[in-house]
Order: sequence, then C-alpha cells, then structure tokens
Amino acid sequence: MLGYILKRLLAVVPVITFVAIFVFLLLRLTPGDPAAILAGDAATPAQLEKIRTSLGLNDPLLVQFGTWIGQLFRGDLGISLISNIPVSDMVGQRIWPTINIALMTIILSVLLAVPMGVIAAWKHRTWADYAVMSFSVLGFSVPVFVIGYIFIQVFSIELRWLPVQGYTPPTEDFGKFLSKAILPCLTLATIYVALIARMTRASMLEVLGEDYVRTARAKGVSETLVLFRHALRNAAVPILTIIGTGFALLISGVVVTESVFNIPGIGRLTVDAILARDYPVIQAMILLTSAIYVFINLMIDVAYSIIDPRIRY
Amino acid sequence: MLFKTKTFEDAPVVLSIEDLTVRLSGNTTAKPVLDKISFQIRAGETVCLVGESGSGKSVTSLAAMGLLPKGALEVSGGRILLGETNLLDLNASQMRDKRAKSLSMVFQEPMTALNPVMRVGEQIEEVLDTHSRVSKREKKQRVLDIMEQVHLPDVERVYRSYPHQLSGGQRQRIMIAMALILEPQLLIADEPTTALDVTTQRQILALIAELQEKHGTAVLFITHDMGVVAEIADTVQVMNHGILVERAPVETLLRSPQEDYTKRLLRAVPSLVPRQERTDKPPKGGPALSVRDLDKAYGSSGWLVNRAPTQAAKDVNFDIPMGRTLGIVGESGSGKSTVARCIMRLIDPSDGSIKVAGAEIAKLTRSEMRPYRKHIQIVFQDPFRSLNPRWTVGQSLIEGPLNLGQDKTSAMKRARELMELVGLPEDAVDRYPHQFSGGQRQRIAIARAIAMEPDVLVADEAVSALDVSVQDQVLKLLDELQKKLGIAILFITHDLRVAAQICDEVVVMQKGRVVEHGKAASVLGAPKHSYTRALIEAAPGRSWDFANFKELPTVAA
Amino acid sequence: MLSFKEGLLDKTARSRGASTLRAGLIAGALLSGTGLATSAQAEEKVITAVMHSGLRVIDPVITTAHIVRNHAYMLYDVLIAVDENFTPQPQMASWAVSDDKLTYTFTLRDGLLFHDGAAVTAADAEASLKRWGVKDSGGQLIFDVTDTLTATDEKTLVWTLKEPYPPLIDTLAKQSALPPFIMPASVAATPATESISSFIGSGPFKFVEDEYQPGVSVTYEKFDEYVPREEPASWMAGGKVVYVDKVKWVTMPDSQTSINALLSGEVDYMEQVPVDLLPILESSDEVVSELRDPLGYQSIGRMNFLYPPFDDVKIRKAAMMAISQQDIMGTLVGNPDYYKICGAVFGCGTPLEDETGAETLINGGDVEAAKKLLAESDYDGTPVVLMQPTDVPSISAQPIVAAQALRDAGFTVDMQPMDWQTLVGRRASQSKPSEGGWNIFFTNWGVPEINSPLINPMLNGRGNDAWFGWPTDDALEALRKDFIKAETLDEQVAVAKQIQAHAMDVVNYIPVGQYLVPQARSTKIVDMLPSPVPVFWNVKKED
Amino acid sequence: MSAANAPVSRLQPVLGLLSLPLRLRKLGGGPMIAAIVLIIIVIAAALAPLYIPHDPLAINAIYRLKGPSEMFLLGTDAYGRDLFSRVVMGGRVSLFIGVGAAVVSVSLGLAIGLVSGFFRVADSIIMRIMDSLMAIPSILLAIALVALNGPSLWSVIAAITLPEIPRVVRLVRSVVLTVREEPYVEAAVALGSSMPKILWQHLMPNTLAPLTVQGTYICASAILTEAILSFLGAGVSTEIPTWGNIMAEGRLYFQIKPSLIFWPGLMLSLCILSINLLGDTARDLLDPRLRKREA
Repeated sequence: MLGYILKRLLAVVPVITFVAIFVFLLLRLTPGDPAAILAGDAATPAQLEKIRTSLGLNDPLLVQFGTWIGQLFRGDLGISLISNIPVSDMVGQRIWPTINIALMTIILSVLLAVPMGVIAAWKHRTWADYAVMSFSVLGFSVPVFVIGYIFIQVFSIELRWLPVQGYTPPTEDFGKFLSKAILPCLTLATIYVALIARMTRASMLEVLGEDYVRTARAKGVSETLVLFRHALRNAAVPILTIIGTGFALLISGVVVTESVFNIPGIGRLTVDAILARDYPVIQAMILLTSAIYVFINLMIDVAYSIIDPRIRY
Repeated sequence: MLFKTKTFEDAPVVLSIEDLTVRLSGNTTAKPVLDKISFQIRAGETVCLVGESGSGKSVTSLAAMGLLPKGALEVSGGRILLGETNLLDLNASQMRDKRAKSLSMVFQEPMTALNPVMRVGEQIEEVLDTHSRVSKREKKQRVLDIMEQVHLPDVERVYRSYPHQLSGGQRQRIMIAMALILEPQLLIADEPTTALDVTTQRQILALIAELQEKHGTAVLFITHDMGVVAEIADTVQVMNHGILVERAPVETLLRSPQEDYTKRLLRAVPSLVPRQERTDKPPKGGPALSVRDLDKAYGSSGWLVNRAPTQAAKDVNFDIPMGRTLGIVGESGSGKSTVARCIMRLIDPSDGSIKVAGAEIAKLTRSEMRPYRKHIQIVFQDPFRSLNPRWTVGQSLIEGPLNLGQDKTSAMKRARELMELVGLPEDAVDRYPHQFSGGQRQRIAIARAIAMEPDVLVADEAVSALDVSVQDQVLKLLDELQKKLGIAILFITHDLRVAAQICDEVVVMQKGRVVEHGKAASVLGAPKHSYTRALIEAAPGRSWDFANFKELPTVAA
Repeated sequence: MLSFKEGLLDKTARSRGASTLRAGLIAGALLSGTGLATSAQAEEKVITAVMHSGLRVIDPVITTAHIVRNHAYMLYDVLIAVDENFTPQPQMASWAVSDDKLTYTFTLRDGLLFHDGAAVTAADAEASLKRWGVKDSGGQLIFDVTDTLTATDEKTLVWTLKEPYPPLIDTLAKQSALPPFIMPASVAATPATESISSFIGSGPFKFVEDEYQPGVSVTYEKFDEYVPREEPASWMAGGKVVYVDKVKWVTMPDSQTSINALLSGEVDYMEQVPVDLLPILESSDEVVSELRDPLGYQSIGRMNFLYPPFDDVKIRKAAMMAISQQDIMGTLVGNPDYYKICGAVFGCGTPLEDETGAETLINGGDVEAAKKLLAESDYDGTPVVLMQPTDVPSISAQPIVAAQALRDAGFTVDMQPMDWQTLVGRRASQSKPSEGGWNIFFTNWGVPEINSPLINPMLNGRGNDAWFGWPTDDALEALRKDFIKAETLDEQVAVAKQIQAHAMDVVNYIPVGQYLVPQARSTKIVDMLPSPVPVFWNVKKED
Repeated sequence: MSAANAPVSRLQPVLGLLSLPLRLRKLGGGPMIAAIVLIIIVIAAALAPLYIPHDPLAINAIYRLKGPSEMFLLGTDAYGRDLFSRVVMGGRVSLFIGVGAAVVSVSLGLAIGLVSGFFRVADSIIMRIMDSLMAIPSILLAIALVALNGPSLWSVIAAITLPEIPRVVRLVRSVVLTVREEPYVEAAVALGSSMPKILWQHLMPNTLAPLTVQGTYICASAILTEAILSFLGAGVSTEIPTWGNIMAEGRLYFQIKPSLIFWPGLMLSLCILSINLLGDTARDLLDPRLRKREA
C-alpha cells in the first residue's frame, strides 16, 4: 500500500514536469508584454524596454526557465510581475474562498446526486428515472453563467433572499459565509450533480444486474438495503472516479462562477493573470491546479482500496 | 450404480407449481418461456430439473423465488403454492419475508453471487438481521454454527474474510450456509456446482445431501449434467423449450426413458470409457508437435514491490504424431491453457522448446513467428467471442489465407468448400456470426482454423461451452476432420468424459506440472497417480452408461 | 465545529486577523488617550466602492493606469493641485516665483506627517519630484531646463531653472495622468523602472496592508493625524477632510453584478455605470446616478506613421474623413446625454478647446470626399491592420464602426481581434504590419490627460521617442516649444489653436468623440466632490 | 442471446447510426423530438444566408437595443445589429465549432490512441503526456491558447480540442486493450495477421461506436465551452457571431434586455440538449452490456 502510494507519487513527477515545461513555453510564445501592461497607456518604447530588462524578460528563455525551476525547488513561486507581491502570498489569500466553495459544492453535489442516481437506476424507465436524467442532461446543456444569472435574478433580486455577490470567510462570520456561498455552490453544483447522478445511475444499473444483488434479494433483504448496502458500495468506484475527473470541470465552473458572483478566488486570479500576462502567477496557478488535480485523483485511487477489498496494492 | 430409491408419497407437499406460464413482458404473441409447467416437490425430496440452455429451467426457479427480471419476464398464469400460500398473490414485502425463511436459493457462480465488498460473515448475518431479532452474540454464534455445519475450516477466520479470499468451493459453502441458516422448507439450487472443479463438485453435492438429510429440506436442483442427476436425484424432470417433457424417478428415467427428447439427451452424454485405440500407424515423419521442458512463469520482481513468480507451467513434455489427438486434462489453475497459449505463441514461454513441423518456434519474435502460424491453429472455448461480430463468416475464413498470399477469389471459393466440410450451407459465408447458434459458430471457428491447412489444431476447451447434444456433434466433426486431413489435435479440457471420447493420449496436469502421461486407456482406465484417480472418482455418474441406458460393466466401483 | 473550520479552512484569514490586531494594539498604544476598546467598538463608517478596475500595481510613477492614480490620491498628497477652475492652488506647499522666472521656492505647510509618524520634509519632496521627473513627460521637459532642485531646510524647496519655463506650476498641479505625489525620500530612492513596495504616504488615508488583495479589494482607513487645509475642497485642491473611518475599494467582474450589489445595499458606490444600464437604477429610491466628472473621456484613433498606407498624409486624411464621430459615439454610448461630438484635440469643456480642422469628424463624416481623396492617393489596397480589443467594453465599438467606415471609403481592412493586453503589447511593436506590427488602433483618455500640449501624449513629434505611432513632426515640436514659452492663458490659447489645426492637418490622431461616464451611489453617500478623479474626502455617509 | 444481438450488430456501427432514427421510434418521444429539433436547427443554420433579413454585422447606432419589431424580429443588440440574423448565423458558427472540435479531437485521439495501444514504448510516453494535458484545467488551457493565437475561429476550435484529445486517447486505448484480449483477435494473431492490420481491421471498428458517442458529447461540450470562453473574454471575435459571444456581449444587458441572452441561450441549450439526448440514446443502443441486460 505504502509502496503503491510512493510509486504513484513518483509517477506524478514526469506529469508535473511536463506541465511545467508546457506552461512555460506556452506563455513565452504568447504575444503580449507584461511590461506594457505594467507601464500603462502613456509609456514610451524606451521606458518599456527598461522595465522589461528589470523584470528579467530580456534574458534567454533557457535562463528564465532555469531561474523559475530553481526557485520552485526552493519552494519559491516567484514574484508577481504586475503586483510586485510574492505569488505564494497571492495564492494564500485567494485559495481559501475557492477551496471552501469547491468543498461545499462537492459535498452538496454528492449528497444530492448520489441518491438521485440510485433512485433513477432503481426506478429504471419510470418517471423518476426520466426526471433525473432530464435534469442531468439539462445540467449539461445550460452554460454555467446563465444558471448563475438566473439564480441571482430569482433569489437575490426578485425574492431578495440572498446576497447578490461577494464572499465572507467562514471564520469571520459563518452565517454570512453560508448566505453568500449558497448561490455560487448551487450554480456550480448543477453541472456536477448532473455528472455524478448520471454516473451513479449508470454504475448502479450495471451493479443491480449483478448476481450478488439477486442473492441479496433472495435473502429477503429490503430494497433500501439492497440499494445502499449492497449495490451502492459496489458501484462506488466509477462514481469516485467521476468525482475526481469531474474536478477539472469544477475548475472551469469555478473560473466562471467566481466572475459571476465576485468571489476573490484563484479562478479569477488565474484568468486575470492570463489576460495580464503575469507569467509567474499563471505558471504557479496552472502548476498548482494540475498538482491538485493529480493529488485528488491519487487520493481517489487510494480510496478505491478502502471501498473495494479486492483492490490491494 | 446405486440410485436413490426412497419414495416420498407420504411426505407433505412443500412446493406445488400448477400451470405456471411465463412470458416476455408485454409480448403476448411470442411463444411463452414457460408453458403450463406443473409439478410438486415433497419434503425431503430432491427433484432435478434437467435441460439444455434455453429450456426454461432457471426461469422456473426464479419464478418460484419471485426474482424474475423486472420488465423482461412476467408470470402470466398458474399458481406457485408453498404449503397453502400462493406466492404469486403476495406483495413485495410479504414475498421478501418468505425468502430465506421458507424457500431459499443457491446460485451457479459463487464468485459473483456473493457481494465482493462485504465480509462473508456479515452476509450470512444479514439473513438473520432481515428475518429475526436476535442478540449480537447469539447471531454470531448461529453464523459460526452454520459455517461449521457446511464444513468450513477455521470459521473465525472465514467469518472475517471477503469472498475473493476464499476458494470457489468455500464460497459455495457460504452460499449454502446462507440459504440454510433459517432452515427453509425448500432449497432451490440453480446449477450450484457447474462452475466448480469436479473434486469440489463432489464435496458440495455431498454437503447438500447431508444437510438435506439433517433438516428434511426439499431440494429443487437445476442442472444440465446427467452425471450429477444420477448421483443426487430422487425424481428427475426433463425440460425442453419451456415444456416439461418427462418426469420420473431417477432410475426409471435413466434406464427406460420414454420420450425421444430424453433419449436424445442421454445418448449425447459422452462415455467415460476411453475410445478404442487406433490401429492404423501414424504417418511417417517426426511428430507434428513436440514440446520439451516448457516453462512459463508469471509475475516478476517489481520496482518497489517484490512478488515471488508464479509457475504456471513447469517441465511440460509431450509429442503429438500426425493424425493423433493428445488431451491435456486438469482442473482450473492446472496450467493446461497456459501450455496451449504458449504453444500458439500468444504468450511467450519462459523456457523450453516447441517444435512445429520440425521448426523451433519457442523463441521467435512476433514477426518471425508469422510464417509458422500456418502450421498451428487454435479453436477457442467461447464461440460467441471467437469470431469478429462485424465480419461476415467469409471474411473471417479468408483472413488467414489472405495473409499467406492467396488471392481473394480462390480463398473465398475455398471458404465455401470449408463450410460444406464442417456441415454448414455454402451461403453461410455471406452471413454474420450472430445469425448462427453456438455450435454452428464453433464449426465456423474450426473451418477458419482448417482453412490454413495446419499440421496441428489446438482446441482449447472447444466444446466446454456447448450443450451436450451439440458437444457430441462438434466432437464428431473434429474426429472426421482428423481422419480426412490427418491433422494432429491438442485437446485441452477439464471434462474427463470428453477427453475419453476423443484422445489417443492424455496428459494430466495439476498446479502447472504434468502428473501423469500415457495412452488414454491406461490413464483413464488404470490411473497411477493419486490425483488422476481422485479426478476420475469425482466424475459424477461415472459408473453409468447414459448413452446405452445401463451400468458400465467394466468400471470398478 | 467552528474551531475545526478555523483551523482548517482559513488559516490565512486568521493570521491576518491576528496581525491586524497586533497592528491595532501598537497603534492604540501610540494614540495618547484614545482607548483601544472604544475605537474598536465604535460604529465604523465604511464606504464600499466598486471601482472601474482592480488595483494591482501600487506605484503611481511606474504606471499611468487610472486606478493607480486614484489610489495614489488616497495615500499621498501633492505639493500643489488644480481646482475646478483649472487653477493651481497650494496643497502641501505654497510657492513663490522669482521675478526672472528662474527660481521657484516651495514652502511646506505645518503639520504634515507620513503615516509612519515621520514629518514630511522638503528632502522627501525633492526625492519624489526627481523620481517623477524621470518618468513623466511634463516632468522631463522641466528637468531638461532645471539647474538645481534642492531642499534648503526642512520646509523649503528651491527649484532653479536655466531658462524660464512658464508652465511649471501647471505641470506640477496637474491631476492626471502622472501627478507628482510626495513619498518618503527612502521610498523615492527606488529606481523609476522598479516598482516601490512601500505603502507610506502623507495623504488623508492610510493603506490597510492586511486587507489588500491585488485585483480584488483594497482598504483605506482614515489617517487621523492628517491636517487638512482650511479652504473648502475643490477638485484636487482645498481641505481634504475625511468623514468616514474606512473606504474599501472592490472590483467586480461585471457591471451587472455591481449594479445588483448597489441596489441590494451590499456596496455604497459605483464609479462607472454603463449608460445603457442606468434605467435599472432609476427604479430604486435608495440609489442615485449622476455625472461626477463633467469632462469625461476622449476616445481616439491612432495610426502608425512608420508604414504604408498611413505613412502618407493624404491617406491618413482620407481615413479621417471617412469617420463620423456621431456613428461611433452613437454605437458606443447610445444615449446622447452622455456623449459629446467634439473635434478638439484638447477636449471640449477645457480652456484650450478648439475644433479647427475637425469638420468632417463632427458632421457625420464625408465618405464621398474620403473616397475621392483615397483614389487620388497612392493607396494600393494594402490591408489596414486594425487591432480590435475584445475584452474592454469602452473600446469595443470604435474599431467595429471605424472598420465599416474605412471599408466604405475604399480601404481594405484587416480587423484583428485580440485581448487588450495583447494589444498594448503589440502596439509597442515597430515591425511591419504584416509581421506583427499594426496600422491603427483605438483607445480612450481622460480629458485632463490630454487637455494641454504639455501632457497630451499623442502630440509629440519626436519620432521613435514619441508615443505609439511614432510621428516625426518638427513643426509640432516647434509649436509645443512656443506653447511652453506662452506666459498667459491667451497666448496659450493662440498657440493651442495652431496645434489643433496642425494636428488635424497632418492627422496626428483622430479624436472620435468625448463621452461621459455616470457614477451611482447610495443616497446615504452625500457631498461627493464632482472631480474627474473620484476622491473620498469631503464625502459623508449618512446613517 | 443471438436474438438480442440480431437487430444491432447486423450492420456496421456507422451504418447503424444511419438507421438510428428508425430505431428511435422504439425509444419513445424524447430522442425523437431531440432528433427533430436538431435537424431543424441544423437546417436553419445551414440555410441561414438565404433568408436572414439583415447583415448580421451591419451596425446601426440608431437602432441600438431595440425591442422586437417587424423590421427586427427579435430586436437588436447594443450595436444596433439584428439579433435574429445574428442568432441564426451564430448557430452556424457554433455548430461548426462543435462539429469541428468533435471531428478533430476524435480523429487525432483515434490516431494517437491506436498508436499508443500498439507501440508499448510510445505508450508510456504518450500516456504521460496525456496525463499531463488532462491535469491542466481545460478552461485555463483554452484561455491561454486563445490568448496565444488570438481569438480566431480556428484558435478557439484548437483550444477546445486540445484538452479533449487525452480523453479520446484514453477511450481508444482502453477499447484497444480490452478488445486485444478477445479470442477473435487472438485468432487473428494465430492466423498470421500483422499487428497494424489487426489494429485497423479488428480493433479500430470497435472504437467507432464509443467514439461516436464521445463525439456527440465533445460536440455539445465544445459549443458550451465556446460560450464560456466568450464569457471570460477569450472567445471568437464579435465579427463572427456565435451563440456564445452573442450571449457574452448581451450579458451586460441581462436585466434591461434579457432577450440578448435568452434567444441565443435558448438555441444553445436546445441544441446541446438534443445532441446530449441523442448521444445518450446512441450510447444505450451501442452499449452491448446495456443491451444484454434489457434482452
């Protein structure tokens, strides 16, 4: 087990290395000039050149890459070209809203989606199944920002139940945090619920056809127990997998949702950084999100063995 | 052969099925799956339901349990009386209440029938949880008790084990424990030993008989295996296409079957008596296939994890002359299929020599191997997966010849001839595999192999998935082809009856090693190795000559 | 549960909270007599304002971005500042000019303190001015003629020139784009190409470092020791009296969200409201919209003088003639209350306003004349590379409407969409248009940034040292010198008129109209100064 | 068993898809309606240039943000352009992006996946690269790519396609690895067929059905991603109307003129809904496991 985890962790190295090279090259080949952004409208070419030199943008690519990797190994993510603040500080500020919203979304989604999927599979080809499937197809079909706007319009503007925008840390005021986080979470959850409910349904449908489910029924076990004790645990591996790979989807949702609801998270930080060509921030963020993605999927792989005793590493 | 002879006329009727009709859901025009089946089972009686695939025997059992697949099959008429209660009148929760308590079931595949993610102890306990209220301690005691009764070793450990940590036989014992813990009046066993090796099968059959005796349970035993029927049945019912063909006490049925279908079925059962030794000399020249010191080891030292390699085959030696058949028999895990796949070079042998038509092929690379492929061909077990479903039969048949450089027209012409040779119409080449039955597909697979004009044909459990009647035909076909073409056949099987019918020589394998090797008559007739003997003794109904409705005179009891 | 969350979820917030507390304690200890408890407990007056952009850069010298300038006005003070009549007034310092116009003496007023408690000295001012002079084009002109700039004592700064430079006071008092903010001398020692990292100023607000999230929000707190001037506030001049405890600037990714937040009372103020969305605000009694800045923005098109076709004045003229300000402004703004057709390079509503030469622009364009002129020229159909920013709403319409007009006049237009940051990078490229360069782009300027030849970035004819487009125009440079020499407003107006005529004649750039941006505020926010720069002194928040 | 297989595997899967509408009838109203809606949308988009009343790019300041009228069926946008013409033409481009992304990612993914399933050495390298690509959040990758190439139609398609490729590769590879174990493939090995031939003739056809399903999902998600890219300011230029950028431009006016989002949003959602529904239906029809259970 430990050996397996170690092995998987080592396998992460080439993945992250490739991501690092890819992102670095992508950015350096991108037109756009952080110096020009930094200097504003009235700068002259000579001034731009000076700023570029002082930012180290005139060094050869290899030197820049080496510097960056060197910094990374010392745990230094660099300094934002635009804000002149260490990237790690920026990330530190901005990552908590995202993590809190994402965690809440995942919890909410799983709580909603899994029972939905189970019921849909159990009531295969009945109105309940069709209702769940319709919802999940619909969830895939409406752009996230439209869902966000509709929620705002209905719950914040018409009904005035919830705030329109913003974020309060849960440590500061948990009630406020909740009231502000509900709509973004629901918005984000729509597509995630759709995804998980679909996978739960498909996986359950498959499992419900298995012999041991028939055995459980032959024992006279009640349907609820058949579904949740026997079937769901066996159906869990693909569901977990989709939660892991769906994390990528969550990221793209986060980017949009943070814009719609004005949440100071890393999604907006990254998009802003890309649009401003703030290289150290973009590099750090893409590397970080990739690492989180890889890490989450690693955790999920490990979780398989807890759920399914047949899987041992 | 000692048949059970007890009569049950005085025993109370446990299950009474009256005019049971089952149809495809929402389809009243098609022929019913079960057509007005009626029979009774009395307390302590074992009723065997025999029939080939599609006869409706499993549907009968599922209907009794109320477990017909929803939306696919439904009962459209008749009654299923358990005691005085018509099970068909019960609602879902009443029916649940009956299961395990009044009637219970054991399924075919013990691996898939147990929940892989629950400890087996919990799975047995669940029956108690569902149907009774007992203290935790008593519950565990009862579970351990029933586990003892089904002769599981080290019950405390097994209690905590997951299904995958147990052997197939142990799993089936768990299933039986689960089915009998509440001492139901009726046990339905649906092919409970089909997936097991013969030695295990023998133990499980004995166990069922023992428990039945102890608790006076009525048993509805579903099987396709006449040998099993002969061993355990009190009463036999033969089913065909949803109709009950014949019902009789076991001895009566085996000695003097009344219906044609029953007779046909019995005649197709291969005999355990080895075939006559062939008198004609094999053609001159070296052996068609020669295997020396063949080794195959799996598993390796990982980078971080070190595992001891598994010896799948070790020191395997044999020759097959042209025109002769050599059988490799053994239970699952004996390494017989590994040997076949090594010889086919579908996997790479670890060591040893394989000579086909005089050429050494054990160490050839994939591309070097290609010219030698023509000499050795294979027929697989599963006729539904061994043909590309997207290709017409003709396309499949000419694949090999085209690789050898034949032109398409002549290859196709040859394909038509081959169809005829294997007993299929010529125009079969234009059809797709799904349009054929399992037996027909197996013929096509044989034709495809023959198209290469090989020296050696490897038949890897080639008739195991087929019903006995079809099995019989395919075996005959192989025999004919061998006579016509003079090919050597390597026949891999777990079924001693089949081996006895077709093999000139038999190799017995156990745990990757050859334990006995000799003429079929001597190996099967006078086995020297204890394992071989155990295998033969475990073969059910081995002293009965089914095909001729009488005892086998020669076999010692 | 809560403590678990605290530990797990929001470490940063907590440690930040703790350090704020520490800072508060220290501050409390320093404040003689003010109890910490009472100051913390008192009902804080906080204005939450949605600004037009997020603050990411904190150095007002390194960039001319408006948000940074606005930030600097919160944090820093200036020596002299312009009032609503465009007249320079003393702010931190009063000044005297010698009779020969060569020596300027500035005297700092009493009571000026930096946020760290140090007194503001003339040496700080000297260092700040010198750093500014490296970067600001107006400053560069002054330093070209400067003999010495020295602090002679704590309060006195003497600036001597080699030759008279009449607009010196105007330049120092300018409110945009790069006013000379006064920083501590140690901070001002940072090279002008590197960003400062200190938040110490002497302005009416202090920076709350712990609450700064680049691009998201920035919080200022009242600087209690700030001594405002006695005079009433007027634009950037007069007494900067602060009536609130804190001002929090936030950014919102779109105006829709901002408006909703304003309507629901989550924020108090919105700096820029898209004109089209004003109707939403009208329905509310608690929110008012208004024009704070009467001058607004000048929208411009700039051509590249280095490459064909726009290296040819005739073709530039043809392009200008094709364009109609009405079409552009109508599309960009819509509501005529919020734009002006204005052909003046120095903007309308300014002292130097003049529209000579802009007749076609302000009269709906003259496509026929443009066609004719283009036909007479050597234009060979070379595609005009028009850079179109896709992500900035205030410059979205200009390229699209102009492209249509140019095509109507017979130009081949290659409109290349890109994000704004790509555009600002690419406009600095002097490559051929077909090889990564460009022919024309559009941008906007606040009118105070272009209302004089001294500061208007486009009106610079120094070739490669000029603003993007790089015109070499000696006549323009001569006129600018004349303007500098002009000593009275009348003289200045006369020269400005010539510059206007010249600029239009050579099509230095194309003003495509002047538009106004309304702001919106909660009715609780009162007495906001109507200045081009949004400032938060003088303003009150009612309960 | 053989009876259950009969109606489906009779034809090659591609041909099978052609007969899909016929079989849809059996599946009830949903897929049927979806097919009809999609066909209408596709035809409306394809024929758009023939009937649109206005040039979708023609700006007219006088008619900014007008409501529906005889002249402008659905009203106008902030530039005075005809919303109806833009939505119809936008559908053309959006569908093109969807289909383009699906076709490109499926073909590239198929090629890479087959190679990966074939060459063991290439496999480990290819899969590492694919893992890396999958690890980079697709939307961030897409924004960066659009920023790199400029918001042209092709760069948007490329930006949407690139993150999809690893998923296709994995799918193809997994099919290859599974089918490789099938006896009929082993039989082909025994018959002396070369590896490339086996890949192409035996393995590749097995990928077509799942790829068709995957393709429909990619198509739907590409249309959606385009909208999100536009929303984030990294979409196709407004000179080329798409449902996404019409919505992105219209979102500023969500409250005063919801029709700017509503119409393109409705068309986009209907279209994606239909594609997804058909994708689901195709999957149900083509997935042998599901079929087996229902037989």
